[in-house]
Amino acid sequence: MVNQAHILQWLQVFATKIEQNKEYLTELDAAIGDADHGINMDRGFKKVSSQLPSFADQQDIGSILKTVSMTLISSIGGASGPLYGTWFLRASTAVAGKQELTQQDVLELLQAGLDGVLGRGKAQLGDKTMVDVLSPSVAAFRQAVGKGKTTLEALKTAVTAAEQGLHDTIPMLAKKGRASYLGDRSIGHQDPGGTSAYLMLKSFLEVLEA
Amino acid sequence: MVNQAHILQWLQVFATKIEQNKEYLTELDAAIGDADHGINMDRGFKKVSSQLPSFADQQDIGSILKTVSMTLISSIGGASGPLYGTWFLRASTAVAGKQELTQQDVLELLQAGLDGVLGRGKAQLGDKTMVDVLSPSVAAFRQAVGKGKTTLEALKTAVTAAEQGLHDTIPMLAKKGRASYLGDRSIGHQDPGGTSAYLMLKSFLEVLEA
Amino acid sequence: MKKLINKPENFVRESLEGMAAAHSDLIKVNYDPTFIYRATAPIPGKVAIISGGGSGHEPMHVGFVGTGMLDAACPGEVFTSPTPDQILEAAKQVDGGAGILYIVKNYGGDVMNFEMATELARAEGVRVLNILIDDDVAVKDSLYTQGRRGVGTTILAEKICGAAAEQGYDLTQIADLCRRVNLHGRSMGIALTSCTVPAKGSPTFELSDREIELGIGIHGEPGRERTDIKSVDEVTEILTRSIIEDAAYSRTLREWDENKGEWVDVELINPPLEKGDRLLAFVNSMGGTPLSELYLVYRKLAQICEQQGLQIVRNLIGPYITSLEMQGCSITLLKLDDEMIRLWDAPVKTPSWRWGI
Amino acid sequence: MKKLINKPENFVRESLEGMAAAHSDLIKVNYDPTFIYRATAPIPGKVAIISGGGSGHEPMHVGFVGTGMLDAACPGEVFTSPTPDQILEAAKQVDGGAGILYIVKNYGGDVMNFEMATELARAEGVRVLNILIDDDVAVKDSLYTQGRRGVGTTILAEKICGAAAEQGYDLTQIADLCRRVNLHGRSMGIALTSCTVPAKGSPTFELSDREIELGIGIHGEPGRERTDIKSVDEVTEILTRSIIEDAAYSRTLREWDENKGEWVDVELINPPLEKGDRLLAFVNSMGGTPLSELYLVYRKLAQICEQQGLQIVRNLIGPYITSLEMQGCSITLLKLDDEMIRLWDAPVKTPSWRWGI
Ligand SMILES: Nc1ncnc2c1ncn2[C@@H]1O[C@H](COP(=O)(O)OP(=O)(O)O)[C@@H](O)[C@H]1O
Ligand SMILES: Nc1ncnc2c1ncn2[C@@H]1O[C@H](COP(=O)(O)OP(=O)(O)O)[C@@H](O)[C@H]1O
Ligand SMILES: [Mg+2]
Ligand SMILES: [Mg+2]
Ligand SMILES: [Mg+2]
Ligand SMILES: [Mg+2]
Repeated sequence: MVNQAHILQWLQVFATKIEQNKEYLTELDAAIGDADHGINMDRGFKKVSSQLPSFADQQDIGSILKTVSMTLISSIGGASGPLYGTWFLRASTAVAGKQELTQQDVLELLQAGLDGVLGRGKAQLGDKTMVDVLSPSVAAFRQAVGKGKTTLEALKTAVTAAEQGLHDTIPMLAKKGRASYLGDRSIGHQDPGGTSAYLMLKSFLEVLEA
Repeated sequence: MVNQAHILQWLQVFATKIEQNKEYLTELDAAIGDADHGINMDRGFKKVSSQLPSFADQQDIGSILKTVSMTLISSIGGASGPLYGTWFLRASTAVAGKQELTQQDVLELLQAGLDGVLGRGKAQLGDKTMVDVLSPSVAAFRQAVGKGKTTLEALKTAVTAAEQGLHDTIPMLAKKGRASYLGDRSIGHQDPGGTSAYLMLKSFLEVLEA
Repeated sequence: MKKLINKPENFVRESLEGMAAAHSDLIKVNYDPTFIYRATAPIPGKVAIISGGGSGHEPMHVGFVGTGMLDAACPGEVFTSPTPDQILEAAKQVDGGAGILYIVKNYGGDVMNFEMATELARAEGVRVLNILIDDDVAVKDSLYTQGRRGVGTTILAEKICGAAAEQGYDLTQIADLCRRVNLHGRSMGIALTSCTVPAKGSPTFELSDREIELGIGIHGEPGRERTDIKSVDEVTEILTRSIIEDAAYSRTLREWDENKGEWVDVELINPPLEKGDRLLAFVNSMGGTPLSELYLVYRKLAQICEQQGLQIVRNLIGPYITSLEMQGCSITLLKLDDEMIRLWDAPVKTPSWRWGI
Repeated sequence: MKKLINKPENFVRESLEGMAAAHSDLIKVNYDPTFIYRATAPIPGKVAIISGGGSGHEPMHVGFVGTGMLDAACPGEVFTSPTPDQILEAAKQVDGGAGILYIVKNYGGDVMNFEMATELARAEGVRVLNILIDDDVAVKDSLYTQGRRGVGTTILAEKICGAAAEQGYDLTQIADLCRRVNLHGRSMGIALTSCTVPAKGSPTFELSDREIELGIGIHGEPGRERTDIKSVDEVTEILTRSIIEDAAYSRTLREWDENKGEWVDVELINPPLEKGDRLLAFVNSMGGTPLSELYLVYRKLAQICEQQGLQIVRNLIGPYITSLEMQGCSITLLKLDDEMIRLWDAPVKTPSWRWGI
């Protein structure tokens, strides 16, 4: 079972990874965007990180994720602000009121987050966005669950699928996001938002593995 | 005796030297000024050069120099435009109506030119300007004439004095012209306007030597 | 990185503090969340116009708040869209009861944040409409993609709609007018150099001394194509022809439908330019290009328009939509009608745009 | 060299052709010799104001020809003073019979060319006076040297004297006013980068990524001192303190004496700034510095002035006196009196400066 402590650790680990990869994410965005993705994400997750202590007494995971969502929406800006904000908002709704998450809850959380991003950003698979990371990972998680794997095992396959999905963004021609303005020149570069999405799932896995 | 042909050749040689040294003069001006002295002089003397054929029938050296003066005044601009313009204007007055110049005429021409520059620019010896080239050269010419030297010999000593004067501008702290705004930083650089003035005298010598 | 700044993270805020100090007669600045608004807002009965986007494009938008133009501007971090809560607070601050128009550049980030802000404002009972500007002809295909970016036409729409609001147009009329301006504006830009986002500290891209970027946006991002340096006449020819020869452009954009109470996809078509059209010609500096060079661009642009039978009846030349210190320029041609001309000529008084008063 | 130009030798001319195409309602351009003049000149009975200097400082001066400012501007080649014949022809073109004021920046080249132009005009019976602007406090000593350069105060004098001429002041009154503006204006500037003169094709000087030039002029020349890069607050502090703490400045300047009919040396003294003084604060971009950074400068400047008991009652912020694409800024503080404020606020309509009409 995933409990409140896991969630808080996950947010902390993700925030740390973003900080560590701030320049890397920004460089990826410089190549096919406007050189701010790492800066944007770091601004948002520094805020989240500073809020974590205030969640100590808050047992409702849904409420925690909802607060995180609001923080992200009001501090990241750009494309990733509404997208991550919506991911967390929809994820929070999926697990509203829960203090522990079953495997099924985690699946629903991931699916709801993805659906939120799809609804807000209207990107499709193959458009070279974070959807190309989020979407295959949810599918992998669902499949693993169907095969009777544990949550940890399912998350492992999800992260593997995310990594593959991220790698697959490299040869893609961007159709959404700033990279789309580059036309053919977007080919050959890894999507920055996909990279941060991969880090988000990877952080979750690391916490469950610990 | 210096005749009309000498004068036309001198103007042509000087114009050519300016063209060849355009970048050099501009680089000197970049160091302690605004990077245009070669460009300015070349603009003016290209015009003079193109006028030379029209002087073919004009025997009056004073008239030729006056036309050159007007051309320079209306095409060089900057500090060197009025200064060279005035040099030629006053030189032309000194030899007004003459078809040939005696040694004394040449002395008066050089002195009048210098006086014109002094009157227009108000620089003193040691201010790091063309005056530091023109002034010692006129003095040397006058001294040589006093010693009974030929015009060619006198001009040789004048050019040697000009070269020395030019060299002496290097350690000077500029007090006139743009270089003066640099304060101490003007020290250690050769004056661009002094350099073109040296080329002017050198051209005259080369023509008489030929 | 050499810039006239203190800490990069304070750049946007301190710049706004400077504006507040300089223009207290015209504007006020709110810091948390950040927005700039007219000193006299709200103006009862007047439609309010709000725009916003990343910072780094000054004077757009913050320099255009004042009489005859914007009621509020929401600056994000450098090249980063503002957030919905910023926009919502600005809307509440300037709402004079006649509704609010958001003028939004068609970038994913801006669109999503302003959509959320529209939903939030509507939920609080503030009547908001949302018009997108997408005028950048460098972006060719619109199907299945983000579509064209919003560039030069944005501030022309802000000026024209701002004047309309001042003259008492109602919200629907102004939204219609804004959409019409967008349908008749086309732009394209080039860069000679990149720019440096303060928080990043190094140039977004590197160009050699012989290269330029064609078809850039306004966020310091590289363009559609990298090519050899060309003369200003050649550059202007490329930009102008791309605009003039742009065919009818069709796409769907999302607008809020007040009757249905939801977002709807609206199909919109830019008609191509035609001989005899009256134009507003806007030559914009990306920030670091001298005014003298903009006039070289204008010179060639005017020649081409004349050859093509297009009549320039108004012009605007200068740094209005910049990408920090980037060198380069953009051209916008807007087909005018009598109403637009009248509104263009109307008085305006903002920190960075003033005439007539 | 990357610039939006054609052949370097055509740069100035083609830029003026662009201006002529863009602003035919306001100005006309004469090409040989080169000058720009008001479309409505000469205006009978009005004193005409003429300024000029090297090109590369746009919008100064060519962008300031029009109602309420200059009657003509004489642009030289890039960073090179115009020639006497240019100035003379401009004078004859705009002479409305009430005399002409030349506003001249105190550089050797400008001074000599305008002096010759004064002599020529007077010889042709045109009544001309000649006032020098020398406001650059970076130049310390005046004895036996060229003295201070004319920088930011120049365009403030052009605006104020232009308004006075419009309101019917006579030539002596305007010359006195111009001298008074000069005596109350002080400026200083810094550069982060050099600039490239088109005809030269490479930067005038090289600065490393950690260096700035303090106390520059406006011709792309290096400054008084090279120093490490500093924060904008530190830079602003240096510039502002140099201006505020500048003691009474005394020097002689040459003016034409109408009674004597010759040049005379006039001894002039700038009084130091005092607590309670009302100021016009002008933050100028050298061309390549973004507006957002100018507001950071203004922010700190306003703080220092407030601490010092100096009251900023008017301001001007933007690229007005540039050195091509140079990055950097200058600050000018002008002590105002009621008359200057009234004239400053008066309407102006030129290609690059417009308000009130
Ligand atoms: N419509 C969209 N749907 C899904 N993801 C998107 C969309 N648009 C952009 N993104 C993601 O956002 C990332 C860029 O985020 P960021 O750089 O922070 O914002 P911006 O593009 O506004 O500067 C892209 O790499 C991409 O993964
Ligand atoms: N007052 C002066 N008297 C004599 N020579 C001067 C004076 N001012 C400048 N010069 C000369 O002019 C030269 C610079 O000429 P140039 O670069 O063409 O003009 P500018 O300084 O206007 O750019 C200097 O190197 C100096 O020799
Ligand atoms: Mg980005
Ligand atoms: Mg020079
Ligand atoms: Mg961004
Ligand atoms: Mg010069």
